[in-house]
Amino acid sequence: MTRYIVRRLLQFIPSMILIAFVGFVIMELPPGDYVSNYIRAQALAGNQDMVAQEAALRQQFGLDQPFLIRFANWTINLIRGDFGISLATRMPVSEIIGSKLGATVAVSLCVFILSWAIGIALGVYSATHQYSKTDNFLTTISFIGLGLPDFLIALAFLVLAWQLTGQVLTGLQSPEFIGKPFSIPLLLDFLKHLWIPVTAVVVTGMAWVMRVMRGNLLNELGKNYVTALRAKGVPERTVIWKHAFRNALHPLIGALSQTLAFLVNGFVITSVVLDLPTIQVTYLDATQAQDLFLAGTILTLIGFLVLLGTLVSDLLLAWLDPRIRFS
Amino acid sequence: MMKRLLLIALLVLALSSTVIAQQTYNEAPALAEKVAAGELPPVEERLPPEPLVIEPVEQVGEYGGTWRMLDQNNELGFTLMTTGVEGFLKWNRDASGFRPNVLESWEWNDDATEVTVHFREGIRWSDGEPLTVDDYLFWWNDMVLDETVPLDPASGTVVGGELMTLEKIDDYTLKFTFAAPNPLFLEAHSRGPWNSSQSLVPEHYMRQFHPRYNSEVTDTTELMNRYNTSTRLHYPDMPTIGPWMVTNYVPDQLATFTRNPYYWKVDTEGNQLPYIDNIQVEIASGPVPEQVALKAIAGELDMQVRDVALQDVPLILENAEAGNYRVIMWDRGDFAWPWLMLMYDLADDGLEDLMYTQEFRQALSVAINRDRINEVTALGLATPRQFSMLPQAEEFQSPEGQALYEEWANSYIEYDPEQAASLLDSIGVVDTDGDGFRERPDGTPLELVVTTFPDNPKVDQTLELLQQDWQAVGIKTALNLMTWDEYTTANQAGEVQIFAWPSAAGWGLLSAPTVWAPIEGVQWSMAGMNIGQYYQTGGAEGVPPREGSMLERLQEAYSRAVSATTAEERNAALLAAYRIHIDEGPITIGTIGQHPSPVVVRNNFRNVPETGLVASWDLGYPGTADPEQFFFDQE
Amino acid sequence: MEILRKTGNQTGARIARKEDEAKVVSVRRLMWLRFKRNRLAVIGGIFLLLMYLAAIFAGFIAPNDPTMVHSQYVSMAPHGLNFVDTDGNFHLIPFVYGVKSAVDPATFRKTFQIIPEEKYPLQFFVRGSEYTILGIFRTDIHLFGVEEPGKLFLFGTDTQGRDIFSRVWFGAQVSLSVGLLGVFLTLVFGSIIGIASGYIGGLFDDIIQRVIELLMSFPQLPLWLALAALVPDNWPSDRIYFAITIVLAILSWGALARQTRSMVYALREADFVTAARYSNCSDWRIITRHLLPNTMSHIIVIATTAIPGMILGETALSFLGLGIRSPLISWGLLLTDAQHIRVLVQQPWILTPAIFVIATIIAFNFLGDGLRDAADPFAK
Amino acid sequence: MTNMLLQIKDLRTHFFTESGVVRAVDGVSFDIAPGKTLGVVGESGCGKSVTGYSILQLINPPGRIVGGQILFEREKNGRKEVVDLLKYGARSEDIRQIRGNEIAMIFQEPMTSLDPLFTVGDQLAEAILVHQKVSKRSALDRATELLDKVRLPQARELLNKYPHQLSGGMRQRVMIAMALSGQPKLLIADEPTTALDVTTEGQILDLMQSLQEEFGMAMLFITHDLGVIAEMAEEVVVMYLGRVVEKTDVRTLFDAPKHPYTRALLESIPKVGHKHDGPLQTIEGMVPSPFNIPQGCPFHPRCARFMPGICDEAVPAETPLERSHTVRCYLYSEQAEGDRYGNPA
Repeated sequence: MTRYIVRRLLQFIPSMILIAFVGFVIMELPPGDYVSNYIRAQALAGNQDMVAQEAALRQQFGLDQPFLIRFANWTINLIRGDFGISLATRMPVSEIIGSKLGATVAVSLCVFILSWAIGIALGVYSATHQYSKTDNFLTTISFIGLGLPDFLIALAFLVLAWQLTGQVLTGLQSPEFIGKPFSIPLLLDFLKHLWIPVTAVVVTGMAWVMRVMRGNLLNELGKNYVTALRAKGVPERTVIWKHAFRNALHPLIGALSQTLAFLVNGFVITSVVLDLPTIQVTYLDATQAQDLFLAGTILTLIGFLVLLGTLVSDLLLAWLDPRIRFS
Repeated sequence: MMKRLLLIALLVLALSSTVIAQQTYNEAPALAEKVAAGELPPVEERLPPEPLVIEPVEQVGEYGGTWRMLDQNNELGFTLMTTGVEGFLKWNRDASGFRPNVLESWEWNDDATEVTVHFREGIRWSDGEPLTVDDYLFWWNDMVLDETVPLDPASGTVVGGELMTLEKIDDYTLKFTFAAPNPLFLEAHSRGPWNSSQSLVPEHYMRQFHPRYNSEVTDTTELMNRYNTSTRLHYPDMPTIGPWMVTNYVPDQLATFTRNPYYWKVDTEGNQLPYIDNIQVEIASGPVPEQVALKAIAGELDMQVRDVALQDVPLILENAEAGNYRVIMWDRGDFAWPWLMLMYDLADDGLEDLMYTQEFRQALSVAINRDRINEVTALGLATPRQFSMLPQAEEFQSPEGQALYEEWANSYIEYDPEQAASLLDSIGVVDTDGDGFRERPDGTPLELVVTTFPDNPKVDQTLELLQQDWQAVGIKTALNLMTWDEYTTANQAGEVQIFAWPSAAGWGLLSAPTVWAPIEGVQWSMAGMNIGQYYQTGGAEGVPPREGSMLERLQEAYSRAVSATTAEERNAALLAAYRIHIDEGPITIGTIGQHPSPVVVRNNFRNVPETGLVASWDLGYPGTADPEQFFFDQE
Repeated sequence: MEILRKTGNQTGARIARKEDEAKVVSVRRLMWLRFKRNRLAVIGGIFLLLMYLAAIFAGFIAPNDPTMVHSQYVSMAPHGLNFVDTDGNFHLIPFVYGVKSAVDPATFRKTFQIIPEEKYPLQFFVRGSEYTILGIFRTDIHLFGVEEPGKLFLFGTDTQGRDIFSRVWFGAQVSLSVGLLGVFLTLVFGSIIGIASGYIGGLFDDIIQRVIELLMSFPQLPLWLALAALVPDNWPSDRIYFAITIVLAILSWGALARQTRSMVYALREADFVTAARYSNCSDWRIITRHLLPNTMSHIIVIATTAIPGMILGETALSFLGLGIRSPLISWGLLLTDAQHIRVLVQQPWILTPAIFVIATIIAFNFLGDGLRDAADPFAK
Repeated sequence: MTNMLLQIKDLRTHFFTESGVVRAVDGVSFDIAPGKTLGVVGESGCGKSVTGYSILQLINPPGRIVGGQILFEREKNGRKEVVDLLKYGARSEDIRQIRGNEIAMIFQEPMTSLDPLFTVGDQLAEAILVHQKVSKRSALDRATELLDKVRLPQARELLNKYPHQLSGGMRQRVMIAMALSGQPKLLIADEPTTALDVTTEGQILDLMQSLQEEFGMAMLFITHDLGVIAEMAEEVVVMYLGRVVEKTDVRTLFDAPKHPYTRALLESIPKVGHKHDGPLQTIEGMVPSPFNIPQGCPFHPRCARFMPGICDEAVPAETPLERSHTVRCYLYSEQAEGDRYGNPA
């Protein structure tokens, strides 16, 4: 087993280099680079001296080197654990990603746990009460949830919260708490901000989980073994949760590979709209500003998480399903 | 006798009061506590012997409060405009001219090739170290002149192709020598948060990052990060001479500032400035104006100068009472947003001919429905106007200057498609093949391509309207977007016909004169980079303007204006130059300008002047409005 | 009876199956019957049909030119049809009032006031701005409108004074077809590659599988963003449109290719393919004549369920300013205004296009659900 | 009738689909004596399986038992009592305790009747543990015994195997073992051998017979295969479109079938040892749509002895012939039962 995991992990390396390469190429393709964008902004603001610094700046960032050399240098440093610097803030990429990871994971985890927990619970309920009024209601809700872009919900919540409380709940913390050590008021303040993005994304995420859960569970509940279990006198609760539910988990676990990546890069637009200090926004800004190393690292990280997610979901499926384990 | 006695008595009284004022200064309670605790020297020792006295806008303020504002990104540009505009000189609050700042006084020689400047004695960095000319010399000698440091000489320091030379007279006296007259050097070197504001770096601090002084340092990255305006505020340990200093910086989220205990300015009652204790800057990501609007209406901003969208003004004003703030309409100080730069060095000769034809340019200008652009893109709050300098500029302050300004700003802006059509007819630009669009005089098709940078929605909207307007008079018009690099290359290759420069501002000779005369080979040079390059290099590079053309005369007029050593001479030369724009106009086309720039100010946030010009960062607002004397009226 | 299968009772299913065999009906007809029984799917289908028709005839339905700027009527609230005038008189033919605009001097907000004396009755088949249908027929007849200088803005105007109602229908042209075209590209790519990969097998199959794996290990949205950022700003709008469509399609063909491949694997051993091979059919013929039709129903289901993702993708990209750009109109572009707080607070009617986006997505989901159920035997 | 283990009276199970009501079981009555085997035979879709499922109330929506009684004689606290199983809710604790304990059931498709995620041992033990308060360990011991009983070799190892590792026959044996775990009074076998090959089928049938003797349980054997009926059953019920058309002992069924449908069924099977001239006989026509059951005798459109004006008017009543032999056909009685749905006229 360990050998299998190690082998799979080793297989990641070429894939990740390839992902990083493609990521770099994509950022390399548009005309201009970070420096020309930066210079333009400076010129438009009137900083004429900065315009004269263009070549010097490019040299400072190593952008004057050919693409392949730049990529090779970056890859070698990456393997050494040095992700390079962000061109925009001149800070080490690792530091930036590190500083974002906490908030990102906090939001994503809440979103993930809630949307899966609620989605699964409602999906199971819906499937076990098929065609009931509640089922119809939940089905309708889930369809609407699937159709609503989460950023619209987030915006609506934001404005609603302002109209009701007079507070603007952008970001994840009130400014007075940013960068402060942990305390109870800080946690409360955090939670006060957290609900908007979490609810907005959960509404749509949950809908998907619920649809999948309901569909699969219905499918499973129609299978012979369920009738056989009932005929055996197994209590309904056990039939559903121990047997049918576990069988119905397959596609959800299969989706884990994307889910892990979603944790760091889902709900981009919601993050932008709500100004969340998450890695999503960093990635978007970095892509648009052609902040090469920052965007490249995040893309590679996401690719890694997708690969990792695939591995995890494969392992989980094998653990769950003897048919896979023994084949 | 009585009279004389009275006079003496008054004199004594006046003297003694100044003496008292000089000796006792007040300071913020927080600082007083530190002094009492022995953590800080007393305020008299921290202030220069003769601190700069700042006249409050409304009244003498009180200490305290945290100023909450929003900045657009990690470069903290808005913040630097608030805390970091401390150059040699400073613009007057209404931008009418300059006043002493770090420099207490200066003397020019007669032909304006030498200036001796006197630093204000006793200014200290925020860590208590004294500011001397050595700090400035460090920048010049160890950064600009050091080959290992990737830094080019600032504008104004190279005259006639030669670097200026510096001579240290004493710790507070410095002599600049130029190869040719450079009468506006000090002013030009005092614009915005850059120039001398940027050049005055704390040598004692910077040395540790310089390879020459610290053998452990191998490259200049750290040094440059502390020098560059866009990263300077990321370092709380870096001393400053500004009113506030960074205390904390959390990327993408927050920067906090606290008062500089060694700030070297006082109010008229001897209170050490600044009044406000702290500044709290939230760093936005994504669409900043939205966050500004939201925070503003929720009353969570104390004073926000930039990124208040004009379109949001109704929303912000309607919530002013509930949010307990007011909106002061400053001026963006733009002459056009966007500005239509006609290019006169084109690969397409036929089109170049047309560009040089005044009737063609007039037709283009009068075909534009500026009122509609104003309604749609600026709530009707901007001013439809021709390309012309701003009315606040010094040269317009005389009666003849004002008259000229009025004439210039209003020339060829009346929307008149019929006149445009007849102008075009008169020069043979007519529709010969009946496709609804006019052809060139030689019968070949005419299509104008208007280029601009991406991601400026207001410009895009304007250009779509412009396209409709021009097509309506039969000029086929296409819109095009280019990145900075593409634009630069295309401009030099003569492939940009008309460029729509986003919000443009300029200020006579001081700020971007190349917008009114093609004198520099830069991207924002009117008429095209090559023509500007030709002038800048003295004919060595670039393309000359057509002989005897208005462009050539503009270049000549500019030469006269820069070499003028007195203000009268200079203003007269400028007005003469502008006259060319009227007589031969329009040479470069304006749309709508002077957009109001809403400033959201909390009701108890006082001493904010009623005017300010925020478009060009050269003007340094709100730093120019002396934010150190802003205060919270605690009631 | 088919419903029984869905309910899954084994007995019921068995009854149903025997029934199916007993009735001599084609599989296609059976699917249709089964689909017809899903009321939501039928409603969704009809709704979408209407939307697509409306998109095709956008010029006819829209009373105004969608790009026409009415600078006097910037950000005007919906200005509806009236049956009863200010004096309480009833009019059989609805009419709109003339409107004059002013600026509130205190807040600079545009205010609009109806002019009771000016009434413009609704007219049908009126002449207005010129438009083409499907780029072929050029005409200036509009379904309805009012006489100049009256203005009919059913959904109000946007921040630039353009008629939102008209823009919705023109936006539908882009948004709805992006989904369709994107899915079409996905299908063409995915099914051809999938079928070829499954049918040819060997090294070719291996390489394709690795490529797909790599493609699928890219996160969707970041890659969309990155690719969309690649589309040059100065491209003409039709090219941008195709570029965005390709960007949307580029990531989704992998999954489809995999699914078709595995189906082809199963079918490859099926008797009729073997038979075809023995009768010396060319590979191409086997693929197009035998494999493709047999995987078709499955492919259609996948396609239908993929369309809403594409439409949302277009919306997201345009919302971020990376998608469709003016002067093209798309729903995503119309929604970019939605990120303005002022719109949410003061001009909510500008959000009307969101309703169409949501309704369309829901309709597609309904339809996809129904199709999936109908094509059940292939869905496993 | 005295001392019957199970009496089904006028059972009606309908499916309420969007396109109409399917009367899958419509007024079925029959009895099973303790220790005896009753075979239920009929074409697919005749409602025989639904009858079996209805006994344990394993009908899922949109199906519902709408009427009738299922009287079951059970021993409670040492006293015999007769209960109506339909009085218990489908999810009630009472019916749960009967399922798998007093009445067990095995199914047509052994391949899918086991949860693929659990080992054979787990699933067997589960069956034991839901009814008996024993430790998991002793449940597993008991499971081993049961596997021995169904003649599965190496029972210990088998406990750790997953269903997908077993053949169809082995799985059906596991299912039987599971059914036996509660020593049921009645085993409902729903086409238990249909999915198996002929050799395995024979083995399983043998096994079931010997186990029936050993455990002394009654069996409700549902099948479409008259050959199997001949081998297994003592009494036989023939169903067509949700109704019992003929009810008799197995001997009479083969020797003297009365109902035209029964006869047709018998003619459609090849008989071993008999020589056939010409093709096998098939029943003409198709089973009508369950949504559209013909008026009168439901079989009349396919009946070789269709009497117009009689057979298509009303449902014939159940007519007792000799001994326990009953039939629903106008050939034997003119008595009608009611309208075409069997409601009293």
